[in-house]
Amino acid sequence: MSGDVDPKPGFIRTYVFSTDHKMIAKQYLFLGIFYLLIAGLFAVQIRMQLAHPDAEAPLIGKALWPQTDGKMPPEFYNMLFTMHGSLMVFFAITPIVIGAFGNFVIPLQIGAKDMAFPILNMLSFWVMFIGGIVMAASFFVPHGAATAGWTAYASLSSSSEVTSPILGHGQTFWLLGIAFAGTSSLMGGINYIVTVLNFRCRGMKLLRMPLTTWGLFFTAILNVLWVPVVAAALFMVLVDRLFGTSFFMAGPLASVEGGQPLLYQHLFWGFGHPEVYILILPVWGLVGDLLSVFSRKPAFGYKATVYSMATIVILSQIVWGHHLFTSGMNPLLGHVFVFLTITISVPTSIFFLNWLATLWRGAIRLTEPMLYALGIVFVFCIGGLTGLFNALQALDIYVHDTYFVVGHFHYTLAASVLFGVFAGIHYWFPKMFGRNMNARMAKVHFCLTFIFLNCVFFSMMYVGAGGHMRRISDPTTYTFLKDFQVWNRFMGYSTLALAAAQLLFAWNFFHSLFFGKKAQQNPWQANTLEWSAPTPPPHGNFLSPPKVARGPYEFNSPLSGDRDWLMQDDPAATASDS
Amino acid sequence: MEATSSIDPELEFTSTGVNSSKLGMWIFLASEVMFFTGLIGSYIVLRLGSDTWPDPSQHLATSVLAINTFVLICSSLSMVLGLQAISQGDQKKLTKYLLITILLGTTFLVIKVADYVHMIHNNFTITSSLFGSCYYFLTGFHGLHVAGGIVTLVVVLIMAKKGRFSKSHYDMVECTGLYWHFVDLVWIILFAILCLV
Amino acid sequence: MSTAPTSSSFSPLKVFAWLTILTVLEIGLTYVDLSKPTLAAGLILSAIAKAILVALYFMHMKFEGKLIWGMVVASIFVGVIFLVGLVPDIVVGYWR
Amino acid sequence: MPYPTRASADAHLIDDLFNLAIISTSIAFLIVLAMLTYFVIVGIRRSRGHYTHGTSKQAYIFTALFAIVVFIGLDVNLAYFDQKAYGVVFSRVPEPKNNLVVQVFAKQFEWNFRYAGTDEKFGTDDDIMTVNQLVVPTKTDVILKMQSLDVVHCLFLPSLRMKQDVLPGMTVSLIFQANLTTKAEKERRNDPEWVFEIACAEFCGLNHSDMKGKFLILEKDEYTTWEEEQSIAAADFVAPEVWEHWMDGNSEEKSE
Repeated sequence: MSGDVDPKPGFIRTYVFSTDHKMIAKQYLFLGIFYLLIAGLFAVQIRMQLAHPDAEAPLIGKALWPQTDGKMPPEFYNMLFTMHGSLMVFFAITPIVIGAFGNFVIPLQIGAKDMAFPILNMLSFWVMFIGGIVMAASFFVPHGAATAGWTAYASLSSSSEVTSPILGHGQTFWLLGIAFAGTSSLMGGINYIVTVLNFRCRGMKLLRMPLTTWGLFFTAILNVLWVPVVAAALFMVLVDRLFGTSFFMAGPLASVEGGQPLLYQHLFWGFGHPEVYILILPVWGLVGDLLSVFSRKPAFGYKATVYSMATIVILSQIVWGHHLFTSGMNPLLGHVFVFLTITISVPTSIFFLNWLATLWRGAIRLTEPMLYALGIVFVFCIGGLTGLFNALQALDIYVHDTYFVVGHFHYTLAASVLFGVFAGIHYWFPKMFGRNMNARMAKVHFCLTFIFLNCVFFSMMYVGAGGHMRRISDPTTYTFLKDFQVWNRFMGYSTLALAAAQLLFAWNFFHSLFFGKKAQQNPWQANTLEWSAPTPPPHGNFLSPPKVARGPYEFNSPLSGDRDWLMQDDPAATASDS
Repeated sequence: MEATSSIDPELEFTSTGVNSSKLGMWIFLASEVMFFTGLIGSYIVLRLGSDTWPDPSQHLATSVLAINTFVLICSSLSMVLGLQAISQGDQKKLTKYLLITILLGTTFLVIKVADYVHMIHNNFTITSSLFGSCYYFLTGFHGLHVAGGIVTLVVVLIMAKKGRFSKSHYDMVECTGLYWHFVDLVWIILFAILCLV
Repeated sequence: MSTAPTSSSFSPLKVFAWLTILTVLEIGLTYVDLSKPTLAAGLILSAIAKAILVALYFMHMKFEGKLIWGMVVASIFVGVIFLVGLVPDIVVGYWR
Repeated sequence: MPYPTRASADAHLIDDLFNLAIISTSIAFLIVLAMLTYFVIVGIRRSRGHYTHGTSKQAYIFTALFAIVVFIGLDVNLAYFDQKAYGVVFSRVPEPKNNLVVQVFAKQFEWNFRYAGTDEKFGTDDDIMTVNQLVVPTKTDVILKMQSLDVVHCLFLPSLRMKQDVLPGMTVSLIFQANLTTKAEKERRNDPEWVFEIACAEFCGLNHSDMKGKFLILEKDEYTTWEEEQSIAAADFVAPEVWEHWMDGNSEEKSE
């Protein structure tokens, strides 16, 4: 069933239109890193604008904006935070965490030769690539890229003659770009679910799969279910913009009465909340995996973690209302969503319990992936707990649309998932590219990123508690925000330092691609199947189809003799235990 | 998750026994269910929420739409007969039924486009009212899905002509059939909720 | 390796006949001057009946294993729950 | 914590809730941090990990207990105080005699306010219209009836810890009672330019960050004098065409 392999595939078939899941993973990785770089630069510009709102931008200011003699005009700032959010969520994190890790890891960890539908897999990358091109093109369209926020709320995004004149074609390009990214996620989701369900090798029962594969499997389910809903909402906005229909147009602006902007907010956040769990689920799986590998100890409560992930997949689809507490939603509905949202902290606390219990009495090896994994546990604890503030109706009405919310989701998204990206890249780099990354440089990069990350995002929450609104380009004009300007400047310089620290990772990554030390087959001495495949794995992944005899985390098991790890498909030990 | 199947027992635990392409198509149909939940759901909710909703029979030619529904149900029938034919290995009958399905599908589209032109002619357009927006948007998207189905059916017809399908290997026909029946099912719901009530 | 549906003995023509009858019934219903809600209820009922007919027989749902059933029922359930969540705000509308 | 000054009697409930949430989550965070660092420090020296799957009975009991304690201690506790605070701050019932209705029109990049003036009726020519300035008396229930002309805005009153999205096509209302006058705050801070402020919290387009306004809180008698002065001046003042879009809508009866 896997792709037919002609004897000597040429350059095009191996590198460009390859149907090999490992090559597609690398393509997703490089696309994701490219957009991570761009959206990261936008973040630096945003923070520097907030640090010095009325200062002239150094060097390029005069050239870019002669009419405001170097000062950043508001529409550029609006474009910055819109594209920072949209590119990060749909074109940086999704390709790396779900595209690259998912494509590379799922077939290898379940012992399959390739994905269920290789051609669909290749198409899913190229549809994401086209989406990326459309988003990049939207910068060069007259009036520039979209400026309605990554949430593109209804009446602002859906009416083209609204008085802020800058809503030119950029918003339409944005809608098309996101539609492409959504289709790509949908195609990828179908592929992942069928591969996990039908292509596991002999003996690989569902409850013997590593936690990373579980995370990616649940992500695929949420993707398949909820991406079409936001596609429907975005098509309605597109039709409102282009053909003048009135789904979300109300009040004086609507030519025909009947539309409701609140419907867009419900449709968007109906997808929005599962989307943020789509991005974090693979990282949860990765953390469970890494903590067990580098504590040389089986993952504590494997089944409890899997069932908690399943509970969160179900719960995440019924709590979208906590994004709408201030939006004119029925307050009774608000009470219901408060109680539904706080139940999510039960499965999350079980994650933390299992992570800490895995570390308990373990032989900790502080390798780079382990450092990042511990970093994730730290930042996600802050991120998860501050989520509680936003779940409370009365408190959320105060902190909604302030930097407190921005700080919260940057802790869960920009910190935890970013560390997940670094952990995944460091952990699978030897297997993906056959070379090792420089360990010392990675540890320095971890420490710097960890420090500056916390500087920026914690002060975001501090400033947000003081009522500092988000998405405003010039906070100094508000008297009640005047004394937060010193914090904004502090955040500006910490972001500069954070960006500088990423050069270390970029250098480490691209240098080791060609000049890293040759990697052995199992550098981290882990048990999962991808480490029993040769490095770098050939087209069919495994020389002979593996036969799994035990769970993925049999470290220090009595059967493994003097070595403290026992490969999943190691026939040596007779007793096929759990 | 255990499905009784004829796969060798060792793989018993590690595959659901359901044919992969059929499983993939059903997952795609689950996402289509969510897509049409988004669309038709919004229509239902908007309609119940707005107090001035025109009576559809004023604007729509219900008889033409009824014929259209009948055409689509016939195409579903011919698809099923084609599928039963190939499951007994009869390739010639499969190509015949596939041809009928494609012809019926195109007549459905032709009737729909003619209906659109007629209605726009007596100015019931997409911007004339929220009902107009919903009607054209929903039936338009459904029409796109039917067009996509016809393109796939043509591909399947070409493969059937080349004899690529046999008694034991006809996944592609089965999946296209599933998709076609789903599109027919959506039209059945749309016809009742959008056009008649 | 397609698993032929084991007992797929249903006659497509019978199902087709039922579908046509129900469609004709629906159209007939519109000519009877019922109040709007009862007309809507009748139409929705017949639409659901037809949909179940198509799904069970034409799409072989009747002969599928638990996995496919579970998926379809789950996605319909998720969709319905989401729409029910919309009702208090868009249909009833607290402020409107 | 850097909360803005409180201008209403029950805004402190929100701040107390914020502090309670900070304390309880910090405790939880410190416990996790302590366990994390302890296990890592002790774990580095160990050479062989302990072989346990955590599937023993005590493990499951401990997990269930841990989850219940976290849920009760953290969530139910916070949700209880939250719903209590919501019941007081955001579901205030205006007393019939002692209330003031102010109509608010959010337009792209400015707030328009309309007061009924001395004759307590809107639409008469003694109505007062101000732009980007909300003037309210203290110790009276103020009902803001808000609509938007174009896109979704959000009236943010940081000093009252209140925020309400203003949507086109419907009239949302916000009910509060201020108890601290701007003059008293000025003296306390002895900074003459100090003023309470209004902001737009929902991104609404190009000049979203300039869509701010002043929130002037006067004593009751000062307010009545201000009202009379303005009403006389309003006679020859032409109402901006914005207000012709104001739809009275059926929301009048609903929230009375």
